[in-house]
Amino acid sequence: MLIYTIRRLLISIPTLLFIAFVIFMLLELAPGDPMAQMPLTIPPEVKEKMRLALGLGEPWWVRFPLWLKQFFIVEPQYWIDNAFGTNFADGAQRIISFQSRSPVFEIIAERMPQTLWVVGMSYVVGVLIALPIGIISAYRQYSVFDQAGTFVSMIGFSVPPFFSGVLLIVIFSVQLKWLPSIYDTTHVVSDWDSFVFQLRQMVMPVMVLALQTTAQVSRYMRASMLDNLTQDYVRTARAKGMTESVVVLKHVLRNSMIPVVTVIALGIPAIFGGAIITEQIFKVNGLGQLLIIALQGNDIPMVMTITFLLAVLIVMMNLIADVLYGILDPRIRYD
Amino acid sequence: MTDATLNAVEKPRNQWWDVWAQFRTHKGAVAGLCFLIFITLFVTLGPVLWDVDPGKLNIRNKNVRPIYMGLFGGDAKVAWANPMGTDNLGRDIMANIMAGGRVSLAVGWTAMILAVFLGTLIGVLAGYFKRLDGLLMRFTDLVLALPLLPLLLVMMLLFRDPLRATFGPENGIFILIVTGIGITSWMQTARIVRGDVMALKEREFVLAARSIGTPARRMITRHLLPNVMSPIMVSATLGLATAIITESALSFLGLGFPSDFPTWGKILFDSVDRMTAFPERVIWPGLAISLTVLAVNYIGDGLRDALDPRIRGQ
Amino acid sequence: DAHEGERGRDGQLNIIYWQAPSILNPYLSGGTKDIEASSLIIEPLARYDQTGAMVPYLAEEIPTVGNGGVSEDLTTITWKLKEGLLWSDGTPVTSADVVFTAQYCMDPEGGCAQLSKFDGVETVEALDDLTVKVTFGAAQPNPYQPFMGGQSPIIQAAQFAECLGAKAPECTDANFGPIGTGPFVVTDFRTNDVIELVANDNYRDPSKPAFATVTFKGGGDATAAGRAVLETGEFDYAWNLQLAPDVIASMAEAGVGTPVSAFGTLVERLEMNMTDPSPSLEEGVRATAAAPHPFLSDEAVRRALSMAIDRDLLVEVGYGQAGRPTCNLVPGPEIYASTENTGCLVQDIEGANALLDDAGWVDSNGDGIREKDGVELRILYQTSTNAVRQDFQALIKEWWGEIGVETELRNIDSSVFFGGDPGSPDTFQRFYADVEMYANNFDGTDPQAYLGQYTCDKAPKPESQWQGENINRFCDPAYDALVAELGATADQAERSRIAIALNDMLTKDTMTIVPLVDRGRVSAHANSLAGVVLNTWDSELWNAADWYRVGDNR
Amino acid sequence: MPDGALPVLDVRDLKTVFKTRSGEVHAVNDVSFSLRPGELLGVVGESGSGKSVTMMSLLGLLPSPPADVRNGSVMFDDKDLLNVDAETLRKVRGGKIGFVFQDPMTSLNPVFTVGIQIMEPLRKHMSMSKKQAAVRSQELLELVGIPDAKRRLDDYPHQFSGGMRQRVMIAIALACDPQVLIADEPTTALDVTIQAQILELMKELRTKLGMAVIWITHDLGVIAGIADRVMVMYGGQVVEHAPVANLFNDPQHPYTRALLKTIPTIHGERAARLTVIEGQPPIMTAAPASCPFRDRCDVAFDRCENENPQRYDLGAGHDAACFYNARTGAPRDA
Amino acid sequence: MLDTPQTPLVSVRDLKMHFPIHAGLLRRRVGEVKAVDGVSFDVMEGETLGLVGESGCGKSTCGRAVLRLYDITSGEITIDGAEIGDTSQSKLRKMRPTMQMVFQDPQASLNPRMTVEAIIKEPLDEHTKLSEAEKREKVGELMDAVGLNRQFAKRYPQAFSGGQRQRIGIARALALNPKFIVCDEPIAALDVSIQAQVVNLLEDLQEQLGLTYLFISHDLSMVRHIATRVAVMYLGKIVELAPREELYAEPLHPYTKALLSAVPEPDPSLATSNERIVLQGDVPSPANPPEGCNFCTRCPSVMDICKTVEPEYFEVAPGRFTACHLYQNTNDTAD
Ligand SMILES: Nc1ncnc2c1ncn2[C@@H]1O[C@H](COP(=O)(O)OP(=O)(O)OP(=O)(O)O)[C@@H](O)[C@H]1O
Ligand SMILES: Nc1ncnc2c1ncn2[C@@H]1O[C@H](COP(=O)(O)OP(=O)(O)OP(=O)(O)O)[C@@H](O)[C@H]1O
Ligand SMILES: [Mg+2]
Ligand SMILES: [Mg+2]
Ligand code: NI
Repeated sequence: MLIYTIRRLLISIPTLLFIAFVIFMLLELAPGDPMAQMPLTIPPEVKEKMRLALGLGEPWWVRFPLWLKQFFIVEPQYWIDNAFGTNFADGAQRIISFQSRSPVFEIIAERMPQTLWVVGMSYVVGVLIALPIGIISAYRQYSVFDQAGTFVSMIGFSVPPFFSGVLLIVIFSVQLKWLPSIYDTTHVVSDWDSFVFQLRQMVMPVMVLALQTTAQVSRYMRASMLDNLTQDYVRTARAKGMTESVVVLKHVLRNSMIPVVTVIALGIPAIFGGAIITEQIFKVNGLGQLLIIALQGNDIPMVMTITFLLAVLIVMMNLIADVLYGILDPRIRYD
Repeated sequence: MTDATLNAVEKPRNQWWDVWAQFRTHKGAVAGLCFLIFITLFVTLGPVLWDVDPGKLNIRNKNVRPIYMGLFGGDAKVAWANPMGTDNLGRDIMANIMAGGRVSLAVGWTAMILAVFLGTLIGVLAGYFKRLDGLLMRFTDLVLALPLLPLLLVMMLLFRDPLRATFGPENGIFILIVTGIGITSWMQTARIVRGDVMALKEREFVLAARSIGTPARRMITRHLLPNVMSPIMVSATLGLATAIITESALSFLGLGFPSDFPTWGKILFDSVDRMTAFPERVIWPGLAISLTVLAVNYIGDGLRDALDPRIRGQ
Repeated sequence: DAHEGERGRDGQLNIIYWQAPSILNPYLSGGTKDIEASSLIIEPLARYDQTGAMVPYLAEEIPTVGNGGVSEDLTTITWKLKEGLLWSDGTPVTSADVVFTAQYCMDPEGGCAQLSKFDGVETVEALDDLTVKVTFGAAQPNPYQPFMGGQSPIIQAAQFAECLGAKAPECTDANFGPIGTGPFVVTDFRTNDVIELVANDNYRDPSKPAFATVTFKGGGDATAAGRAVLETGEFDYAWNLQLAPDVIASMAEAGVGTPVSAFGTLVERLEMNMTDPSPSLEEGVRATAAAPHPFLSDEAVRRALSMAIDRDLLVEVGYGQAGRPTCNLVPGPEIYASTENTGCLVQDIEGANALLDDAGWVDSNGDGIREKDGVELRILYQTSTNAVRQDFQALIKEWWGEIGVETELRNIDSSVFFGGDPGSPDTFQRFYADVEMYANNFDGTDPQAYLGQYTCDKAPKPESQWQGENINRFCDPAYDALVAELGATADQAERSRIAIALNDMLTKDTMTIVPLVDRGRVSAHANSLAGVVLNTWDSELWNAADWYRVGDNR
Repeated sequence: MPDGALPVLDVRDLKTVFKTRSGEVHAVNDVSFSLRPGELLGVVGESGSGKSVTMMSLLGLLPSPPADVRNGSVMFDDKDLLNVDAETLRKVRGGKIGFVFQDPMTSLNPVFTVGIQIMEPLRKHMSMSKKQAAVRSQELLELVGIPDAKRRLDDYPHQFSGGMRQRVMIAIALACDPQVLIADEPTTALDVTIQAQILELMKELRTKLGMAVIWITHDLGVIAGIADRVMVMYGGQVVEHAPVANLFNDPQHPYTRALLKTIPTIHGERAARLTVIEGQPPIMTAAPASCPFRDRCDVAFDRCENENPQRYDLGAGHDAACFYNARTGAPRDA
Repeated sequence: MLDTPQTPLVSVRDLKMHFPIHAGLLRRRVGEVKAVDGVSFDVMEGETLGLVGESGCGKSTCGRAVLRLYDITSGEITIDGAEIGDTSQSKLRKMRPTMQMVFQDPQASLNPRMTVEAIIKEPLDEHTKLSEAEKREKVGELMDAVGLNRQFAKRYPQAFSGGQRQRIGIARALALNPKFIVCDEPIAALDVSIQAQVVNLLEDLQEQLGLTYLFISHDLSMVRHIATRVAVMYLGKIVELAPREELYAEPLHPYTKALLSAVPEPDPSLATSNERIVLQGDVPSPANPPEGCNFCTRCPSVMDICKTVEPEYFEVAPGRFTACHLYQNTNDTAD
């Protein structure tokens, strides 16, 4: 298993480098210019100067290796320096955002808390809701619960978040005034009240995002449970005199979770990148919003870094999903 | 065995007929199919009966409410000429929903067909030819990791003018969006098909075909493809739904069709601002999207059951 | 006034900008959001007020020829700082800081976004601790460019000393938290997200600001920002609500906040392409002066297109109280506005049809489209992606249809459209379309540079990497001569006359530029927030120090 | 085996129907039999004859829907298992009646170790502590002849070969010292050599533990070696039932006779040509109103078309459901 | 029939089929499953050679390798005078008509999406230039030959019973008038009462068409019925090959003896009297076969030499081959 993991990691290095290259070339070919946000009143000569100041004068075969070096060497050095007070980096140039002129990684680090709170929590909540729905739907296949669950999860899947989000805001913020419509990213949870506030501001974005997760994961869970409920070992468990709860929640569930866990792992990158619209609507200003603003502003280093990190996440989650499969399913042994 | 007429070959028991028989027993799927047919007729034949130009402005007749708001003694501004009302520039909403639906459904279908085609092709090749497997699967990983937005921007830049020149402005952008959605959503299908093909390859009937001397091409078309139909069908229905939703998300991000080219997603998006004052404007497109997706998913469910010989056999 | 009292008495102020500031150093970013956010912290020597008049901030008074601050030959301007000014870190503000500011922006490697403010500046020198003299290379009829207005505030020499030239972008701490003289001090800056500020202890007026803390939130869209101020009351001030008037009106019905509007120089206009953008032409000729436009070069066509437009309706649909129909490129300040130019305000479809008929553009083949010598009136009409602009496109397409002109619409993502990427065919400068629509304005109150954009040499062309502000490639030697004359004239009345003449040459005389709407700015503030004076000539937050809380909604 | 001993298990008129979309499938029709303490009852019949369904109906192991146990009684321990509450039934399953299924590859849960799966019924039915259960499961594994039992408790099913998995299944079934063991084709999926191992093991265990066993198979050879009595099923019914020697030496039902003839042997005369039973087994879409074997029967006559024969007692614990009396060579009286 | 001098139709010499096992960081080939490891035999024209052995001993692999459905590791295969051991797959395609196969699982070996007619017609499509009508006629004849009702030509395989399905498979194999058919456990998945039908059919066809069979089975009693000679395989090797009567009457190799004694006897009197040889343990893994004689781990009469030296496969008596040290010695001394 360890060797398998290492091998996969080794293979993923060229894959990731290639992905980095493709992303870079995509951004290179894409129209747009970091100066786009500048007012029209700034004369072209000045814009040209600013462009040069951003390093855009260099050709791509200089900038791409530079980015690679900054990403893989300089940034870790800074990280080590920060942690241990060493000085490996020695003032080397970090990856700097065109828009804010600050190190991309610091901005990303700044965005992590709200991303994790909202996006991460929504995933957890979504999965936690989805699992029981999936289990019950499968166990009582074609029951009213199953039908209703299917219906609701499909509606959840099909309503675009730019609509459901605004709908929630209109109902809960504008009409009822229960919940804030704008997420406060600076809020610090220090006591019960601030925790309650955090919960209140999280409810709506988490719900909008969780709806999508729930819809998909519960479908998978249901299908997987249905597959396993008809297996022979279920009959064996019953013949051993196990109670229904043991049969379903121990024997069947454990087997059904194997594919679902990997589906859940594979869904994580998608939710990080896919929360853009929801973040925008609730002003959560997490990674998704960072990416879209960077895209709109043609902030190439930022877009490059975030998309590459997402790619790393995707590749890693693929690997984790496979390894998890191996761990959960004793029949599978990678060597 | 009755041997009444020995030489008359029995009428073929078409398996699609079996599939249909099984499909019919799934109530949700039948309802879904009915709705899908209805909505397709609505958007295709509808404009023939309701020949109002969706782009026709009538600014003096703006913000007409749907007809039902006037029926029950309300004093809302209604007009029989605009049964679903008009928007803030006086365009007829019903005509727009029809026109938008045509685009949305067309985008959904074509993007889905493209994605399913690509996914099947790559999945079958990767699953059947061991040599191509590693390469194609890495390629799939790569595309999975690509960000959709910059990709679409690049495509817009590189291909918009040539496409516009060849196909006209609307078809050009249609092709672009459909291709964009299509080439970024085939990966799941490819993986499933690959897995299934690899499993099928081990099945004895494939070996049997090999012992007969069937070449690879016919092996794929005759033996493998028909047997991966059911996962393909299921990803197709999911793909149709996702494509419709993706198109609406693209509208949100400003990457969609030109402004005078309505789609359900765009109508919905444009109306969100006036949601409280004119709820009908979000309800119509929202309902159209949701019900279509729902219908398609139910059809997918039904098809999955119907195409599964284990279930169908009973 | 009931709002006197000690500093910080009114607690918390919440401001929302739907574009999030990414940096607080206006010299490194020209973005309005960044400039306005930084105006809470750093200040220029003087600002424009809501009428466009200059008011001293850090300066003792506005230097003029009259008070001797500006030399007779218009080559120097001498500023005097107020006495006893302190930076928020407690150190005194001196003329050295002003000199440093100039040095910082004028460094050739720094990529300063406000470099044009220092155009023609020869030297900036400190005469004493509080006096700064700016010397220009040539007579400068408008010497109030450097250190004036939100784009050109004074930064602290001590803080930015290490950040000159190429190092400028790397000084993240300074760029994210400049030390300033303004009413507030940054405590936490999150790029593209939120800024937390507290009142500046060293602010020059001990009773200001009234608010102890400020949260400046960015991001989202105009609807959400409007909703947060006008409907839910979560925020006190929302910037630039680019929304349809009926949407704003329905939000305002909630009674929590009030929309406010004011007019500046921003004009939504149609630019007529004087060159041929046809893709059939080879690159290098396409959309350059070498290929005149097949039909837009005919003045009658341009005029007819303008006549067909109902500007009142455009305003009603798109801007409501925040817009007014205009035929002028320079709608203000008053002294520069061409009051005679009102001919376009009334829609005249028949007149337009007649004009085209007379000019020989007739629909001879019965397809509904006019043509002449085989050239059909088919227009590709592009603009950036934006709901109101798309409504405009739809309306105008309709009207042009009525005069036998067929229109194809195209909208382009604004980051691309305004992106200036020489490689992109979609920029407004490349102008690979027949007509395009956008809005532009000028900084401050003087239109000289703005009108100077339409000289022949400023046309974007391949040789100049498609850079240049003369978007529609208008070229008239008489115009160029008049622009030169304006540059050499100091007398206000004479300047006004010339500017109006230039404006008319571009608009009513040639219809090269077809102005549509003089766009005001709509912002909104909570009913409990008082002291807001909407200013379109400078940062909207120019007088945030004077804002205070009324009513019980604290 | 004393004939008069009270049966441990007594099944009367069991009838099980599956409701499918294309109508009802009458899988088990009025099956009656009893099992005496310590005896081994063999059940044979071709695929689809209702062997498994009968046994699973006893313990309510069929998924319902589609299965529906229509009527009959299953007396065990003075209780009718068809009419007891879920809790009692649960205690009987695994506790007093053990079950071994046909396919050892799929009948064990792949994600739990063998130890956990053996310990489960011990802890449930015998309320053992973890430790006791572990000790007992080790004993059980040793009992069924798995070497190195202690270590193998922590192995997963896939780490065992097919034969060993079947031993594990047997160990699980034996865990709580059941009075009855039902083995549903426990060796069909195995090789002959492994089958021989399991059969040896079974004989040994039976002498050691003295429980009653129902052994389902379609291999007459297996039955011949181990059974005391044999029940032949066809079309969801018991067609013949006899002590093992009687059945092989004096088969009464035409189906049994045909079955015995079709099987080639490795000893004795090699037949030039195999005897076949022409035709197909019946599809039981309705309760049988005629003899299910009539279409394939070589002695069928009119009555077989119109009436379903009851089980005629032929003495010495032998009965057969046929209107044709093989001993006399003539039809029975109506 | 046995007395007439016979020519081998199929001759296999030292056939090896090793499946590679890949492992390690770089997926190096670390070993092989020696599924078939040096097998030699002849199949005479018109005879049926039975191939028996336990599950996993390489019977199917052997059968498939002989028809070159696998790319074999080494060895020579001559069928009807043509050496096909190293012929390319594309050339082999032309030779396929002489050699055909009937598969174990009649359900799995028929494509569920093709009609019976299409299935039987497929070889005709691939190898003949007949017109549609001729092909249909030929399909009809084949269906008659295997006892299927022509009426059912347009049905799908699911609509048939197991025995009928196996007939379809046989009809497909017969379509191109082959000389040699490998029957890979054609009756294993069938009910006892149906098995006899299929075996009788195979025998009839052999008589009518002069076919040659390699009949793979683990049912020793059925092999006794159908085969003229029998080969016993254990762990990739043939341990004994002998004419049917001799083998069953007097097995030589200890494995053959054990195998025969394990066959249950459907006669209670014999069943109880017969002393069984019960082999202990399981078949070792073909990836890691024991040193010396493959059978030494389970052999009741194992000797020291068995654990080190691999016994040679040789002719003990005319027509009787075995690979066992027990006979090697006697043979050596007798020499
Ligand atoms: N879930 C089910 N739904 C419908 N019919 C069923 C179901 N399970 C079994 N049957 C039917 O019940 C009948 C008896 O099946 P059963 O499994 O008892 O046969 P068996 O004698 O055990 O055969 P085998 O030797 O193949 O195990 C068959 O005709 C089968 O088709
Ligand atoms: N494609 C393959 N790759 C790797 N190993 C294989 C492959 N095919 C077969 N084997 C291995 O080769 C050995 C022999 O397999 P084979 O299928 O020939 O056995 P068999 O005698 O036909 O068994 P059965 O009676 O179960 O059909 C087995 O250990 C099997 O695991
Ligand atoms: Mg069974
Ligand atoms: Mg095999
Ligand atoms: Ni999916």
